[in-house]
Amino acid sequence: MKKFIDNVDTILNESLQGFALAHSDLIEFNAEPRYVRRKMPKQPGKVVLVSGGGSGHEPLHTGFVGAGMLDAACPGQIFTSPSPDQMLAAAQSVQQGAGVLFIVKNYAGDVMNFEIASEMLDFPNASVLVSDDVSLPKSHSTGRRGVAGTLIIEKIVGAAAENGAGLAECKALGDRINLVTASMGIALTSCTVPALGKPTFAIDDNEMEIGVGIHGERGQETVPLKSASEIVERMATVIDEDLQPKKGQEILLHINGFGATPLLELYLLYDLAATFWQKRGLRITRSLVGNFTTSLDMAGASITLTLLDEELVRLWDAPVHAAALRWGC
Amino acid sequence: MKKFIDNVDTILNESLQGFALAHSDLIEFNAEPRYVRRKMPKQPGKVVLVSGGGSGHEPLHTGFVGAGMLDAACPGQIFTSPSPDQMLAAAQSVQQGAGVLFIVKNYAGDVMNFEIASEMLDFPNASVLVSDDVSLPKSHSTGRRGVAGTLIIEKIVGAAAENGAGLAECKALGDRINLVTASMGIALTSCTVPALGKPTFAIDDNEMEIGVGIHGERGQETVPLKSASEIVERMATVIDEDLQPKKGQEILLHINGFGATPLLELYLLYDLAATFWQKRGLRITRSLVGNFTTSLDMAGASITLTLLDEELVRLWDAPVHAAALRWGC
Amino acid sequence: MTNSTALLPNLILAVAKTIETNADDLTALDQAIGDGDHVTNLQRGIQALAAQSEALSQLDWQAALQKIGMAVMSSVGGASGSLYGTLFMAMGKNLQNRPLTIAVFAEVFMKAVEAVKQRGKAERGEKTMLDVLIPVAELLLQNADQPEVLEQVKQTAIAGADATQNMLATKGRASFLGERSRGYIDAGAKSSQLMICAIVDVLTAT
Amino acid sequence: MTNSTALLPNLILAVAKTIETNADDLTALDQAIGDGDHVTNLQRGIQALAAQSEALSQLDWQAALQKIGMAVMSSVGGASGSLYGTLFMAMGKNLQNRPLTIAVFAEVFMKAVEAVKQRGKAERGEKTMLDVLIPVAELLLQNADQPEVLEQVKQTAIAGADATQNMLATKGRASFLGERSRGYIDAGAKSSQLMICAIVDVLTAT
Ligand SMILES: Nc1ncnc2c1ncn2[C@@H]1O[C@H](COP(=O)(O)OP(=O)(O)O)[C@@H](O)[C@H]1O
Ligand SMILES: Nc1ncnc2c1ncn2[C@@H]1O[C@H](COP(=O)(O)OP(=O)(O)O)[C@@H](O)[C@H]1O
Ligand SMILES: [Mg+2]
Ligand SMILES: [Mg+2]
Ligand SMILES: [Mg+2]
Ligand SMILES: [Mg+2]
Repeated sequence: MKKFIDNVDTILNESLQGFALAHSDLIEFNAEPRYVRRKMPKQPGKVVLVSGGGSGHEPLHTGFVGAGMLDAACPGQIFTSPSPDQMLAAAQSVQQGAGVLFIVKNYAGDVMNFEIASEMLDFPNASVLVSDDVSLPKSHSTGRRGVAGTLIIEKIVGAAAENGAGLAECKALGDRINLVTASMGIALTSCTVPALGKPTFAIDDNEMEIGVGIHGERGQETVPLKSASEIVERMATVIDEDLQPKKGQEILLHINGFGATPLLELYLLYDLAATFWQKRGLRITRSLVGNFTTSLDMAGASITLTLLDEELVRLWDAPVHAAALRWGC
Repeated sequence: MKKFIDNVDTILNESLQGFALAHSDLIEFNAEPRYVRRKMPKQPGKVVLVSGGGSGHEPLHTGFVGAGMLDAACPGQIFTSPSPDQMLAAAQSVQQGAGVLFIVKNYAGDVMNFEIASEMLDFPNASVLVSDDVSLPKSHSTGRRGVAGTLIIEKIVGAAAENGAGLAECKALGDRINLVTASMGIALTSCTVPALGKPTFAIDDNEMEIGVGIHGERGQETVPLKSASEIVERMATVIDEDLQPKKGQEILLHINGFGATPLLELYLLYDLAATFWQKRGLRITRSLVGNFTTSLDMAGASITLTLLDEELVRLWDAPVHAAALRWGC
Repeated sequence: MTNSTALLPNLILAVAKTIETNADDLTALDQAIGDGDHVTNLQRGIQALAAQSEALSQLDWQAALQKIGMAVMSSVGGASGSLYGTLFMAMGKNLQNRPLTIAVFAEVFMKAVEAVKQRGKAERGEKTMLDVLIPVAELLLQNADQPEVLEQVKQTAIAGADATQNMLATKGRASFLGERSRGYIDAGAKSSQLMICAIVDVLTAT
Repeated sequence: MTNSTALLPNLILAVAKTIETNADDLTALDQAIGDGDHVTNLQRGIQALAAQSEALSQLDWQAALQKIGMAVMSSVGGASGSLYGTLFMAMGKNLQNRPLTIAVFAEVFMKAVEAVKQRGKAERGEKTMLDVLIPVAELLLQNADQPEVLEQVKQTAIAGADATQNMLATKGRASFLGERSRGYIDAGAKSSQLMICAIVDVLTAT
């Protein structure tokens, strides 16, 4: 395992310490129980957003804590859901009397731990369950996974909460974005979880995994490595069939790298995906390209599409000031 | 070679096309000769900044074209210096009558091609030669290489030019920052240049290359893989001995990933480096952590230190709006 | 079985040992159709319990079980943390200060397994730890009065874990793999089986 | 040697062929102590020239050399693009409309090599293309009147390239490797040698 690392047992907290130090103007890190929160609290009477999940997807979620986005994030161990005590402590430490909205990626561990926290919480709270991974059928037994679409929900609902939207309104908005957001991912290599020290799965030099999540797991299928055009065609078709956007529809196109894929390739994927949807008459109104929802050091990428309307564009454009996303201020 | 790619001969322009589309609010891409320039030109009478170099270091330099930073960037082929006609066309297209400052990383190819462009240019121009790589002795026969410190010079001089500083002033400022900036890099793996299709060098699982540049080349020495603490200690010591900062000195600490190293590890390196210099009584005034000056898909990282003063801090904090760096607007 | 909580340090040690011994196999299972963290998750929990095992042995069963549940819940994380945490907390809650006879344990354990089913929205046959927990709970309930029940518990647990091998996963991470999830024993089912067997061994040895 | 520019298509073809044939070896050299792009750099230039080789053969030598220089300069990039570009542009410039005899060529080539030295701030012995270009230029200047000079050019070029193997690089990318740069022939020296030999072969065959 080739990593910059001192100790697999402590790397998470050491890294978060570094994160907190590098962004001490923005956030604060609480080590026990583990959460990161905004340094400048939200105004009283506003809904707060708390997310969290396994670590290893950086900058998700800690990089999105800040004005206009998340109020707190609970990092679990690498690829392991955080525990309810983290969520409780985080929610209690940032809440401003108007309730807390949990943004939860749809994985058994995340769902159950956030549920337990929600049941234990003694003030109003609600959850948005993110399930944008269309590599799985809508009818999947556990529902679809939450992947790179999560940050889009966090950004837009974060803006609404900052503007004073109530808890029910924030939840409804999050659920609505989830319905019009679809993602699909491809892995070219496995990643290596530090605690294990070797790649999670074996894959040949001429193969790729299609339909992967963000935990370094195998995808729906192992297929021969294809050209970028063929890959994008296949991924975009699945997304397009799921969302069935109409001609003239405005969209947000997000190309997300899994960690080890250079920007050079991500922008190539963007070019191909943009062309795919432009040919179908869609209007690419907003774009985001980069490593935002990663799987440690995995080579691979996902495509995410969100169907926009005027409200979503306005909230997307609203100022955000987090470690990994900043504009308008 | 596992990459998202259609054709090694055309990936560069296809990727730039995607870049231009994704950031069409900010920049414009000219394919022949190849350069990227600000969409909103600078005000007449202001000095413009043009940089460039081999591609494969994304977001450097194209990601730094925008208000408050570069006016244009000339991407060469991957790891290959651009040619004088690109530089000439870029300079001519953005110049506002007050001259152009070339920011040139110190490599034979870059230096000679920029020199030729400079000689052919029919309006005032000057160059800042970046040579921050302290893995080489100051006395090195070609001078030291320019690496991750380049973006710091581009950001700070970009702010000065935006504020109306003249050509000589901009050049002097760039040269001054170069003198107080030192970087050192370590590679854990080689990268793979698309046109070659295989790793540039072979390296064992228990080895690392110390003192590497940013072109996927071997470093000064191949040494056994060490713990993150030992690695940072070694790199930081070389930087510290070169700059010899005094107690109480304000610094900018920049941890730069080479492409395939996760943020989790980069923030760990940040934590260790910050501790190293805090123990020596320095004050970490500004920080930047992420993949900014990459070597395609190389796993590795560099540490860069810049000694700050009031003027540098003010210019660093000035608004910047580029694809890969944005604050204050 | 009116064992006292003085057994707890030994039980925790036995559980730690069996997870340690089978760590590579368990990890391989969670890597094959999950994300490979199951052992490290469990070990965080075991460490947390080991650190307070003396303290636990001073408590009554109800308090001890609830404490164990909370420790597991907050240290393990992941799917198994919430589920094993729920199991122990529900056992403590349902004990209601009764002495821990086999009959009481059987009733309490069944209720706790019901809580796990609810928490995970899962049933038997979905390729999870429930494929071990449910048959063991049913066996205990039906045979609490028979002397050889503990030996049967082990066989039932092993059969339950083995049965997951050919199942299609419809809950947990492995469900994402669809048909590709077949052919491997579920990691959580295996860890449940290992821990149950280790506990039975301590109980029958004393 | 008062060859006309009608030779150019053949010369370009011969150069293309030798680079193609030796591509893997050349790339290996630039990978060993450089960045591995030397062949692809050269091939971009060769392609640019091939595309205009007919047009070039309509020009006089001065115009043709300058055009070649400009094409190389703008298509190759890297260190070698500026240096080979400079070489050809300087040859064109120094020809000053004279007919291209061997003696004139020798003088013009030496001046062009001087221009390369200036552009690269390099001398002989620094493990670069100059370790081929300089001895060849000197040989030509000294022996322009001898019939067997072209054969000697080949031997000198090969000796020059080979000599770089044990040199310490003090210019170009290889210089960053310090002592590690020894043991490999310099890629630019090798490509210079290959191109010179290919050109000589065409000239002696006609
Ligand atoms: N909904 C569920 N109901 C019951 N058990 C489940 C459920 N989801 C997952 N599990 C169990 O949890 C185990 C995985 O635990 P672990 O690896 O620690 O967590 P994670 O899946 O979050 O990485 C699975 O092997 C399975 O036995
Ligand atoms: N300063 C210099 N003077 C002369 N030749 C040089 C100089 N720097 C580099 N070279 C030559 O250029 C060659 C490398 O060319 P190339 O690989 O195309 O460019 P780059 O080094 O920019 O990748 C070297 O092998 C060497 O012969
Ligand atoms: Mg997990
Ligand atoms: Mg090069
Ligand atoms: Mg797991
Ligand atoms: Mg080269």
